[in-house]
Amino acid sequence: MNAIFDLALGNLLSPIILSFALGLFAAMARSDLSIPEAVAKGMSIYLLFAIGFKGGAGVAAYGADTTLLLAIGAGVILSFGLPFIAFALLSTMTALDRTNRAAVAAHYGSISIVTFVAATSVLESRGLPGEGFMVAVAAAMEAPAILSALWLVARGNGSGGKGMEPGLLREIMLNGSIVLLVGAFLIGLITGEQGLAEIAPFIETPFKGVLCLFLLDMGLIAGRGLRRARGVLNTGAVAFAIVMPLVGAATALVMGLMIGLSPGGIVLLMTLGASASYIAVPAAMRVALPQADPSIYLTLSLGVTFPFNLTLGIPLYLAIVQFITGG
Amino acid sequence: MNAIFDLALGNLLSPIILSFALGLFAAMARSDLSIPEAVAKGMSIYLLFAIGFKGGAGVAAYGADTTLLLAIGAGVILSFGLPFIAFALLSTMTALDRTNRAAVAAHYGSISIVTFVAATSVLESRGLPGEGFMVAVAAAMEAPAILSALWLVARGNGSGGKGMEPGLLREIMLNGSIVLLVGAFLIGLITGEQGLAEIAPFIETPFKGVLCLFLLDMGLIAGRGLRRARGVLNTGAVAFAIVMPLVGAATALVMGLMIGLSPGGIVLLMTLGASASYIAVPAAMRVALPQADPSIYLTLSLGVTFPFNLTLGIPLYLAIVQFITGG
Amino acid sequence: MNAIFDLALGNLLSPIILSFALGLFAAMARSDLSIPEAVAKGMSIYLLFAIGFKGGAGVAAYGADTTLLLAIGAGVILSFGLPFIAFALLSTMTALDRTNRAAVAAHYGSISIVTFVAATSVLESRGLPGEGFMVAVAAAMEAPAILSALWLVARGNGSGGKGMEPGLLREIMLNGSIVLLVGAFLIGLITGEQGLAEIAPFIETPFKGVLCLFLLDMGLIAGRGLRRARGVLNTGAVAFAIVMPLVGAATALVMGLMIGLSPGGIVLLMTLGASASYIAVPAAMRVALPQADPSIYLTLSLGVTFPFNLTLGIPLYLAIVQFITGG
Amino acid sequence: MEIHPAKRVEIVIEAPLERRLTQALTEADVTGYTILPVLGGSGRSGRWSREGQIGQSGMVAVICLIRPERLDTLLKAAFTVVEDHIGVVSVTDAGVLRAERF
Amino acid sequence: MEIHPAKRVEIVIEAPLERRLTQALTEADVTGYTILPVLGGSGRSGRWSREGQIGQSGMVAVICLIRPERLDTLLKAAFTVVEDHIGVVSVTDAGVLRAERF
Amino acid sequence: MEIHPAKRVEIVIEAPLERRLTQALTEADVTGYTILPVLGGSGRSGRWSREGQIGQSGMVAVICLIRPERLDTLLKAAFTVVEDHIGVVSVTDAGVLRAERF
Ligand SMILES: Nc1ncnc2c1ncn2[C@@H]1O[C@H](COP(=O)(O)O)[C@@H](O)[C@H]1O
Ligand SMILES: Nc1ncnc2c1ncn2[C@@H]1O[C@H](COP(=O)(O)O)[C@@H](O)[C@H]1O
Ligand SMILES: Nc1ncnc2c1ncn2[C@@H]1O[C@H](COP(=O)(O)O)[C@@H](O)[C@H]1O
Ligand code: NA
Ligand code: NA
Ligand code: NA
Repeated sequence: MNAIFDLALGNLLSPIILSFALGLFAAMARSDLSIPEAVAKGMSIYLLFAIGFKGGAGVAAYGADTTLLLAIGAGVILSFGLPFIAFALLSTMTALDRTNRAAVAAHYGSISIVTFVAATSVLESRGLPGEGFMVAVAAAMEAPAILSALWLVARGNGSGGKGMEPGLLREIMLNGSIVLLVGAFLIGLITGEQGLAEIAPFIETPFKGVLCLFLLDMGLIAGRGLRRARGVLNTGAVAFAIVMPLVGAATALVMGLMIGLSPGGIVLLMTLGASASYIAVPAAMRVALPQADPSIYLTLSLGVTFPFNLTLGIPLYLAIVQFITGG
Repeated sequence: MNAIFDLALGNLLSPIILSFALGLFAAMARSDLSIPEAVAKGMSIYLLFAIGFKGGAGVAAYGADTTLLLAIGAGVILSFGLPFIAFALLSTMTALDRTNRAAVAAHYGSISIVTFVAATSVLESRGLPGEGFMVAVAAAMEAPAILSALWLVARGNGSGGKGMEPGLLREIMLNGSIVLLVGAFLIGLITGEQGLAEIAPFIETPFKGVLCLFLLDMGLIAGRGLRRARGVLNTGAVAFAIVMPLVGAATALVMGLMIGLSPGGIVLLMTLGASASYIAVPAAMRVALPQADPSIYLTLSLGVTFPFNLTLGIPLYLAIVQFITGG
Repeated sequence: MNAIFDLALGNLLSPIILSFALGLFAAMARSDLSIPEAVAKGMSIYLLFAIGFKGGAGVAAYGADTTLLLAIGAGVILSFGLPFIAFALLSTMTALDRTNRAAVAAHYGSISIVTFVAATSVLESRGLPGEGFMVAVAAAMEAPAILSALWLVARGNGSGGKGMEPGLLREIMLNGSIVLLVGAFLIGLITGEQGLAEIAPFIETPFKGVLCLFLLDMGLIAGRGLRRARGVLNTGAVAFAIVMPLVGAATALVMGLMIGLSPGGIVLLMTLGASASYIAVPAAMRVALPQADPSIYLTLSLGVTFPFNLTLGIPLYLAIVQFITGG
Repeated sequence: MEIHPAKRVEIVIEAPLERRLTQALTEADVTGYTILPVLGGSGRSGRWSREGQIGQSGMVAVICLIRPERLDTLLKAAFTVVEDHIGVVSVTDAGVLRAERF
Repeated sequence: MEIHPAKRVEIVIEAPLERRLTQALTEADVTGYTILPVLGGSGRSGRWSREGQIGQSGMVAVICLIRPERLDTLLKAAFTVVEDHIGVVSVTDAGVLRAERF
Repeated sequence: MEIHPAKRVEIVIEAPLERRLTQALTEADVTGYTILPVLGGSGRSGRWSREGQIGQSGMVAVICLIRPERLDTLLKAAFTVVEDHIGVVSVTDAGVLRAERF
C-alpha cells in the first residue's frame, strides 16, 4: 500500500503530470494561456508517429508470436464489451437518457492514446517496458466501441441515432489517428532497428519534453471543460468516471493474465481498458449521435477520467501488477 | 573598450543575431518570407517553458537565499519606477501627447523575455551564468509598469484612459506568458535535477536553434513595423529608444550591485531593465489606453530597442559588469 | 543493374520514403489524416534553414573555388534551358495548349528542394556527400525557369500571359524559400564550424525525423491531387512526367562532369535537373499565367515526378554516377 | 458594372459534418461555395471556442452565392444535413459581379 | 422553406477586446454569435496584418444574427465596447432558417 | 443608434493576388477592408481545400464596406485584378454604425 502511494507520489511529481496540472490551473484561473490548435495537432501527430514507430521497431527487434494476435483479440473484445458494462453502470448511477448513456459508453470502450503514452513513459523509467505490439492493440481498440454504442441506441427502438449511416464505418476506421498509428507501426516494423537508429534522435530524444507541452495543452482543455461543466455534472456521473476506469482495468487485467502478457504489457492493457477516448469517439458521436450532449461525454472523459488515470490510475495498475506477478 | 568591441562583434556574428538580421532584411526587402503565427507562438511557448524550467531546476540545485527575495523586490521596483523616468524623458525628447507617453513608458518598465533569453545564452557561452531565479525576477517585472502608466494617465485628469477597468489587473497578472514562465519555473523547482535530466534533450539541446528561428520571425515582424513606421517616428523618439535602455540598465546595475547579485545576475538584471515589452504590454494597452497609437510604441520597442539590446546592449552590459567586478 | 535495384530497394524501405507512401495511401483511402498547414510550413522552414546552414558551414569548412561559380552557372543554364526541352516534349507528347505547356515547362526547369534534401540524405548515408555549395546552386535554379516560360508564352503572340508584370520578377527573386535558403547559407558561411556546433543539435539531430513527417504531408497532398486528377491526365502527360526528369538528369550529368563536380555533387545536380517545382513556380504561375490549369502542373510535378524521383530517380542517378566515376 | 441578383446563404455547421454538407450541396447541383474557419461562438447549446477542442471538432462557415430561383433547392439540401445538428442557416439578398460564375 | 426575418450584425474588433464584447452581448441577452478569425485589414488607423503581430493582437470578426426588434439592444451593447477602439460595425437584412435558434 | 447606408462587397480571390488587390483598392482610394482566411471552396474551376495546398496558394476573402456612391469605383478597381482569375465578387446592402469610419 505504501509502495503504491510512493509510486503515485513519484508519478505526481514528474514534469509530465505537473505540466498537466499547470494547464488545469491556468484554465481554471481563466488565464489566456493557450497553445495554438495547429501546434497541438502537430504535437499529437509527433506523439502518434513516435509511439507507433517505436512499437513497430520493437516488434521487429524481438519478434511477435501468437501473443500478438491474442492481445489484439483481447483488445477488440474489451472495446466491444466495455461499452455494455459502462452503459449498465450509467443506467444505475446516473439519470442520463439512453442516447447520452450510449455516447458516454462508447468513449469508455475506446481508448486515450495519450494515457497510453504516459503509461509507456512510466513503465520505461521503471525498467518494465511492455510489448512493442501493444501499440497495435491500442489502434485496434479505437473503433469497435463506437459500433457497440450505436447498437445500444438502435436497440432502444432507434429513438436516438439514425443507426449506421453509410460511410461512417469507413470514416471511423480511416480516422487520422488510427491510420497514423498503424502506419507508423508498419514503418517501424519494416525498417526495424536500422530505421529506428536513423530517426531515434527525433522520435526518442525529445519525446518526454513534447509530452510535457502536450499535456499542458490537455490540462488547458480539460480545465476549460470543467469550468464550463460546473453544475452540469452531478455526483453520480463523476463517480462513474472514476469507477469505470477501475472496472475497465480489472477486466483488462484478467484478460492480460490469461493471454500471458508481460507485466509491462498487462499494465498497458489495463491502461487501455481504463482510459476513455476524447478524440476519435467525440467526432464520431457528433455525426452518429448528434443528440448526445458533448459537454457530458467530454467532461467525463477528459475532465475526470483522464486526470484520474494519469495521476492515480497508472501507478495503481502498475502496483497491482507488480503485486500479482511478484515483480 | 576594445574588449567591448570584440565582444559585440562576436555577438553580432552569432547565428542568433544573424537570423534576426535575416528576418529584418527579408521584411525590409518585402520578401514574402513569413513564419506562421501558430508556429511562432509554439516556439515562444517552448522558449518560455524551457527558460522557466531551467531557472527552477537551477534554484533547486543551488538553493535560494534572501538574494532571491531581494532580486524580485528590485525587479518590481524597477518595473514600477522606470516608467516615470521614461515618461519624463519622453516629455523632454518628444512631442508625444500624455497618453502616448504613458503607453510607451509602460513598455520600457516591463521587459522583453526574448532579450532576456538571448542574454542568458550569451552569458552561458561566456561561462558566466546568472542565478536561476532571475527567471522569476523577469516574471515579476512584466506587470507593475502597466499600473504606473495607468496612474500617469489618470493623474493628467483622466484625459486618456478610463483608469483601471475591473478585471484588467487580473488579466494582466494571469497573462499567458507570465503563467507559463512561473509555472515552468515551479515545475523545474519541484522536479529538480531529476526532472531536468528527463526532459533536458527537449529543453536544452535544441534551444539555441529554436531561438534562431524565433529571432528570424522577430526580425520579420520588426522589419515590417519599421517599414510601416517610416516617417511616423522622428529623431527624438528614436533617440529615446536608445537612451532609455541605457538608463534602465544603469539603474539596474546599481540595484544589482546593492543586493549582491553575481556578475551574470547583474547583467541579466541590466538586460531586464534595458529591455522593453512587446507582447504583454501592447495587449494591455489596447484595452486600457486604446487612444495610444500602437505603431509608436511597437516600433520603438520592437523596431529600435529590441535590436539595439540584442546587438550592442547585451555585450555592453556584460563588458561593464566585467570591468566593475574585475571579472 | 542489380546494384541499382538493391539501392532502389534500400531507398524504398527507408522511413523517409515509407512515410511518403503512408501519406499517399491515407489520402487515396480518403482518411481524414492531415497535417495542419502551419505545422507543414514550420517544417519546411526548418528544413530550408537547416539545409542552407549546413551548406554554408560546409563551404566555410572546406572552402570554395571556381567550381562554385561554375556550378551556379551550370544551374542557371539548366533552369533557363530545361523549360525549352520540356516545352518541346510536351508539344509532341500531349495536346495541351501553349499556356499550359509553358506553365508545366516552368516547373521542370525549376527545382524541388525536398527532392534535393532527400538526395542529400541518401548521399550522406552512402558516405558520398556533395559539395556544400550545391545548396546555393539549388537556390539559383528556382527562378530562371519562370522567365523562360513567360518568354515561351509571349512568343506565341501573347495569347496567354500578359508578359512580365511589373513587380513579378522582384517577387519571384524574393520568394520566401529562396531568401531563407540563401540567408541560412550565408549565416552558415559566416559563423562557420563554430556556429554549426552551436545549433547542430537543432539542425542535424532531428533532421531525418522531421523529413519523415514532412514527406508524410507531401504524400497526403500528392495523394489528394492524384485522387482529384483521375481522368484529367492522359497517358501522354504522365509519360512526360517520367521522361522529363530523366532528360533533365542526363543534361545535368553532362554539365556536372564538365565542370568537375564530385560524384556526390553530380548526383545532386542531376537531382536538381530532374526535379520539378511545386512551391515557388505554382504561385508565380497563378499571377503570371492565370489561364494555365493548376491541376495539370501540380499533378504532374507533385503527383508523378516527385514520387518518381524519390523512389526510383535518386537511386538511379546515384548508380549511374557510381558506374561512370567507378565509385 | 452589371450586378446580377443572387442570394447569399451562410451556414455555420460542425466541422465533422462539413464533408456531408458539401456532398449534399453537390448532389443538389450547388457547386459554388466557400468555407471559412470559425474560432468560436455561442448559441442554444452554449458557448464554445476552437481552443477548447481536440481533433476535428469545432465549426466552419459555408457561404454559397446562388441564383434566387435556386435558393429553395439549396436550403432543402442543406437542411437534410443541418437538421439534427447545432448550427445556423441565414440568407441575405446580394448581387454578383460575374454571373457566368455561379 | 420558411425564412424568418433577421438582422446580421458584423463587428470587426481587436482581439484583446473579444472577451469584453461577448460579455457585453451576453449581458444584453444576445447569446447567439459566431467568431471568425481575421488575417489583416486596413482602416483609418492604417494597414495591419496578422503576420506583423505578436501575442494576442490582431482582430476578429463577430457575427450575430438577431431578431430585427432586438437590433438596437445589440448595437448599444456592442457600442459600449467598440466606442473608443478601432474597428467597424455593419448591419445587413437577412433571413434565418430555424427561428427557434435565435 | 443611427445607421448609415453602405455596400458590403465580398471578394474571394487567390492568395497570391491579395497584395495586388489591396494595392488596386488603395489606388482607388478604398482604404477600408478586412481580410478573412478561407479553408476551402468549390467553383467553376473545381473543388479545393487549403489542406491540399503548399506555399502561398489558397484563397482569401476580402470584405469592404463602402459608401453606396463609391461602389462602382471599388468594383472597377477590384475587377482589373480579379478579371483573369478564379474567384467571386458579391455585393450586399448594409448599414454602418460609425460613418466617419469609412
Ligand atoms: N444567432 C446567432 N448568430 C450567429 N451565430 C449563431 C447564432 N446562433 C448560433 N450561432 C452559431 O451556431 C453555433 C451553434 O448554435 P446552436 O445550434 O444554437 O448551439 C454557435 O456556436 C454559433 O457559432
Ligand atoms: N470600410 C471598411 N470595410 C471593411 N473593414 C473595415 C473598414 N474600415 C475598417 N475596417 C476593419 O476595421 C479595422 C480597424 O479599422 P479602423 O478603426 O478604421 O482603423 C481595419 O483594420 C479593418 O479590418
Ligand atoms: N457561387 C459561389 N458561392 C460562394 N463561393 C464561390 C462561388 N463560386 C466560387 N466561389 C469561390 O471562389 C473560388 C473560385 O471559384 P471559380 O472561379 O468559380 O473556380 C471557389 O473555390 C470558391 O471558394
Ligand atoms: Na477504455
Ligand atoms: Na525594462
Ligand atoms: Na528541374
